[in-house]
Amino acid sequence: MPGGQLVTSINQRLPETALMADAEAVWVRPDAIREVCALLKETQGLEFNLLSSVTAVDYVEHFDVVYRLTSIPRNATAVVKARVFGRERPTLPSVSVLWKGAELQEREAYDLLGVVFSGHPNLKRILTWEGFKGHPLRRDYLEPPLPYSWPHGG
Amino acid sequence: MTLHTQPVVVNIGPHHPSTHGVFRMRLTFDGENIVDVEPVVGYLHRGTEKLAEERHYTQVITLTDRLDYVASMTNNEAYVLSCERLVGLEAPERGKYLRVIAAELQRIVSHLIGTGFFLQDLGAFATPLMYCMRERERILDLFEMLCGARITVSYMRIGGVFQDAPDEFWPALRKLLDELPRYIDELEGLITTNEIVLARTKGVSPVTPEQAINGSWTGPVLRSTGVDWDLRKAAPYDAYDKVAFDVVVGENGDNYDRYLVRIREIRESIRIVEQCVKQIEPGPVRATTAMLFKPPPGEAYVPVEAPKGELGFYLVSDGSIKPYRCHIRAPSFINLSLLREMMVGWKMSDAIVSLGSLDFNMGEVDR
Amino acid sequence: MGDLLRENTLYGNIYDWAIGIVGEDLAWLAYTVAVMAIILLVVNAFLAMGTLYTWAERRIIGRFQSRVGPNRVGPFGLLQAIADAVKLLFKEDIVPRAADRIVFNLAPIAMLAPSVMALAVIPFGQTSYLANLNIGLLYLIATSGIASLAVMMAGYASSNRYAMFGAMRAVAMLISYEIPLVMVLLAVALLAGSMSLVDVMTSQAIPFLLVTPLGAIIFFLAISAELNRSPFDITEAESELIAGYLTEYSGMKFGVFYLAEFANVLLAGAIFSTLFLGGWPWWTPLSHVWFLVKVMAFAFIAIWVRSTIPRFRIDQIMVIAWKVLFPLSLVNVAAIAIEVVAWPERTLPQLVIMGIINWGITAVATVAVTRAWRASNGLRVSPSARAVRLEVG
Amino acid sequence: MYGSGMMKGFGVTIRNLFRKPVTVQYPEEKVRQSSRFRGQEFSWFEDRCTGCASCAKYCPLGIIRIVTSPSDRHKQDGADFNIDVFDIDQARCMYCGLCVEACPYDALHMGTNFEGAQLRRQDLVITVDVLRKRAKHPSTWYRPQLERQDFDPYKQEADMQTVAREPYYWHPKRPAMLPESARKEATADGEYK
Repeated sequence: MPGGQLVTSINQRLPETALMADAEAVWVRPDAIREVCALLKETQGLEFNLLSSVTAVDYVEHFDVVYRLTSIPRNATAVVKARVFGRERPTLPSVSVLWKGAELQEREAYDLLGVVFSGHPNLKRILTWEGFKGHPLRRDYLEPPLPYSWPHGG
Repeated sequence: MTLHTQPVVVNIGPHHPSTHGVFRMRLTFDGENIVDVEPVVGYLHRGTEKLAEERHYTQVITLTDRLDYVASMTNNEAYVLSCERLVGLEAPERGKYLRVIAAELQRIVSHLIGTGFFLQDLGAFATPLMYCMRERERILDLFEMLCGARITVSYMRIGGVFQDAPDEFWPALRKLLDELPRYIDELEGLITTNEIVLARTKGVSPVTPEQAINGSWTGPVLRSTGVDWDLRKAAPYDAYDKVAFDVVVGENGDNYDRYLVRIREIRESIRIVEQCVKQIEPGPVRATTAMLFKPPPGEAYVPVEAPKGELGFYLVSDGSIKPYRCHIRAPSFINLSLLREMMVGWKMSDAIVSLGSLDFNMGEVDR
Repeated sequence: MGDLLRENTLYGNIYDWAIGIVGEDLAWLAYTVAVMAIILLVVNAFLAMGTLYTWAERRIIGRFQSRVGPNRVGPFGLLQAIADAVKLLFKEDIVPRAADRIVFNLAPIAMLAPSVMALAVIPFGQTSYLANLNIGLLYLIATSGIASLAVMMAGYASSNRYAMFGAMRAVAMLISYEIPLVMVLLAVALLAGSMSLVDVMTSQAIPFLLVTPLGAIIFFLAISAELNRSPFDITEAESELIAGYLTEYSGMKFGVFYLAEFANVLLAGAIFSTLFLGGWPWWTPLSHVWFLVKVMAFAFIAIWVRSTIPRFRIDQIMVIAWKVLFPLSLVNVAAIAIEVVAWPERTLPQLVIMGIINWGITAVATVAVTRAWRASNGLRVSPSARAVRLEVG
Repeated sequence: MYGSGMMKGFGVTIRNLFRKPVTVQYPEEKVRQSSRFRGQEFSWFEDRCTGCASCAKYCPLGIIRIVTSPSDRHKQDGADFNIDVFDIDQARCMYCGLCVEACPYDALHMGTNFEGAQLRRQDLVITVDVLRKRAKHPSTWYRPQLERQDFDPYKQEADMQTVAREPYYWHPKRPAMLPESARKEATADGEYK
């Protein structure tokens, strides 16, 4: 579904939530992401009932959290993005109350990119181990040096 | 004296015969009944997404082989489709058909493995598994003819497939297509109407369509609940819009339906390959691209119907020769989100079987 | 004193040889030596058969699964079992720190002992038995009861949760299946008019398999459960409990468990052929071979079952024991009791009549109980995935 | 019902009991791979290699190490190098074949062998000497010209003239591999023949 169309349908019901759009995606206010998702999921005529994926992209000065929604009855997709700022604890609400499928993916985004999803029932590291320092998929992540040198032919 | 009972916590995994890799579940038992379940993953995390950021677009293809290592062809396909979308490139017709043939054969392989290990989890002493493996080997032989490798295929390239099929491929494929249905019949004779299989799987761990969609399930497990959703129909890619096939849909979403959907999908895949063999025409298999693929800034995501579900690579390009961000929407990983719904209240044996019926792959879960 | 031994030529020869060495005055010593030698012979022959059987099972299962099976050590891989034993002997003997050491070490012995003890009453061939015990069937039941204790010991002492799960399952299952098993033995004892296994065998004018098929089926299922064989192998279900009560065992202790399990299959085959297949009363010199053939047939069927069907769940196993096999065995006992009163001589024509009646009872009872069970379980068979045809775009 | 489904299963297994097993007893008998098989040992034709290191650049793992030095040969063309080091670290190689795909002069080919186990990891590094001495059984992977010739790597050895897309010409006008004397002559004349 084109971003412009999404902007109008979102702003109709939640004014001044959708900020901008391009051909595919719509950017919304991060603190309203749960309302937007609920709107897209439940409104007649939109019905984006399948949360295909949740992920985040690190653009150094901000993070784009990308929600990819699919409507099974209408066979349409929508891309909703939320731009969160800050390197310490970029926070936005979790959508795991709407979709159980978001739980693991939000944990993954938190683990690898350090985006905090407030309201998530069990937000802890998932792919890396407990006690891992840093978030490896951030652009400024530096791998700590190996305590040993990699052997030639090893 | 009073007797106290308390729930028992058992770690199934990370090294356990039926967790298909290094998957770990913390199961809380009340006797034999499951009270709580928590999946713990990450033991096979190799940082594929990070590695992809450090490699050329073409080099990432070799990484995708290692995600779902029983379905490398589909991984390749999903990745190159996203790359092609970045530049608006399209593969030539013959390349598209070869991709479909490879991907459907791969789907048969993956479903055979899934079925075999499902029965292994049920306690059949490796016999169905061995029969499945036997047929799988024949398909892997075909892959070896196509691309010189059996599992880590790296067959597809941005703009098509890397090379046309050799001459000996087509007779071998013909022979396989003639013989495979008979073997599938035999496998079904061993399993489908077996009373013990029915008693163990029918009505066990049912998932409703609403639950399945809410849990972001995709692929055969979603279809087994009765939702008619197949990306090959919904958003046709490659040559899927030119072949006729049925979307196999289950009814109850229980373990038995998940098995049955897979077996029926094998038959549909054979049908698709048959049609491709008929329709394919000589021609180029690969669009000319520069060896060093350099897309303009932008992003692309093309989901494909992998054997485990919707697989897609979300590629963000900044105009350089390496992807800026490569997120993998891994179906096996996301299909794990309903473990609690599937397992709580059932017995330990059922939990193992449900896990087998999900047919996940740790290479893809942990990436 | 040696008269009992002289019934069998081989045993008599051993006794005579012993007497020749120590003299008639020390006949008691000769008797002791001879009996020891005979026991040594029988037990070792039995365990050697057990090891050979592990090879046979692996080879045959391999062929069932369109593989080859072990064929590297020795001709056709025959020495594989020995190679395995040597490997197990050389392995480190690991005892978990939290384990109950004494019980942990006793469990393998308690597992192997009953199967060796049961050998005493099995008639392998004409006059080839160690003891013609007049309560042979009772003795069998008593010894087989020890095995479930051994499983519990192993599971408890390992202090491992998988092992404990396996042990609890095993105890529940073994005790449940003991009841139909004993019921069937009761029916057989009624039919033969004796509890001595030798008498049971000699009284089979036609094999009891044909006279009481229901009993044979129940016995086969129950003994499969007692043996932890598929489809009742929940005790050490390797896809669920890793190895059940065996999880913490390694080295030769594991080997003893393993050996006991496979030896038990042979023992079960021996009991089955004694009770139902008419044993040996054919041409006497070949009676041992004939007996062995029957045991092998039983073992082959056990292997076939193991390679074909998956296992039941614990509650289903309990349902089968209590709701299916138990009522069926009651029916069996009642029918045979009435028949024995009606035709007390048990001559060939009488046995034929009994057999005809029992076949009818078997068919009716099986259908009735299966139906009742299915109705109570809501188990319906209809492959339900449907194909939705969509138009081609 | 009443075990009929199970009976069907018993039928299936008993039928398989009398079938020939599919197992191939590996060390005694070997399955023949397809000629495209991406094998372990690499076939490398030194005379075709210019030392451009495209393969090293394309290796996703960076396990190819190439060191070159200017040579006296073909000075007029200005581009023939001695290959001093050509290390392929097989211990980390995943046989994806991208190096072969990248080679612009068809000098590097995948091999056909798969039995290269070594006791030490250091021994898994293929050095330039090993590459030089090895019998050349190149796989036809990404080499359609070999497939067109019906090249069977399990029976034949490849020579450097037929292995490539086009026969070896350093210069379009001049056939390669001139004998030493002829080469000198050619350089003296300043003209190629």
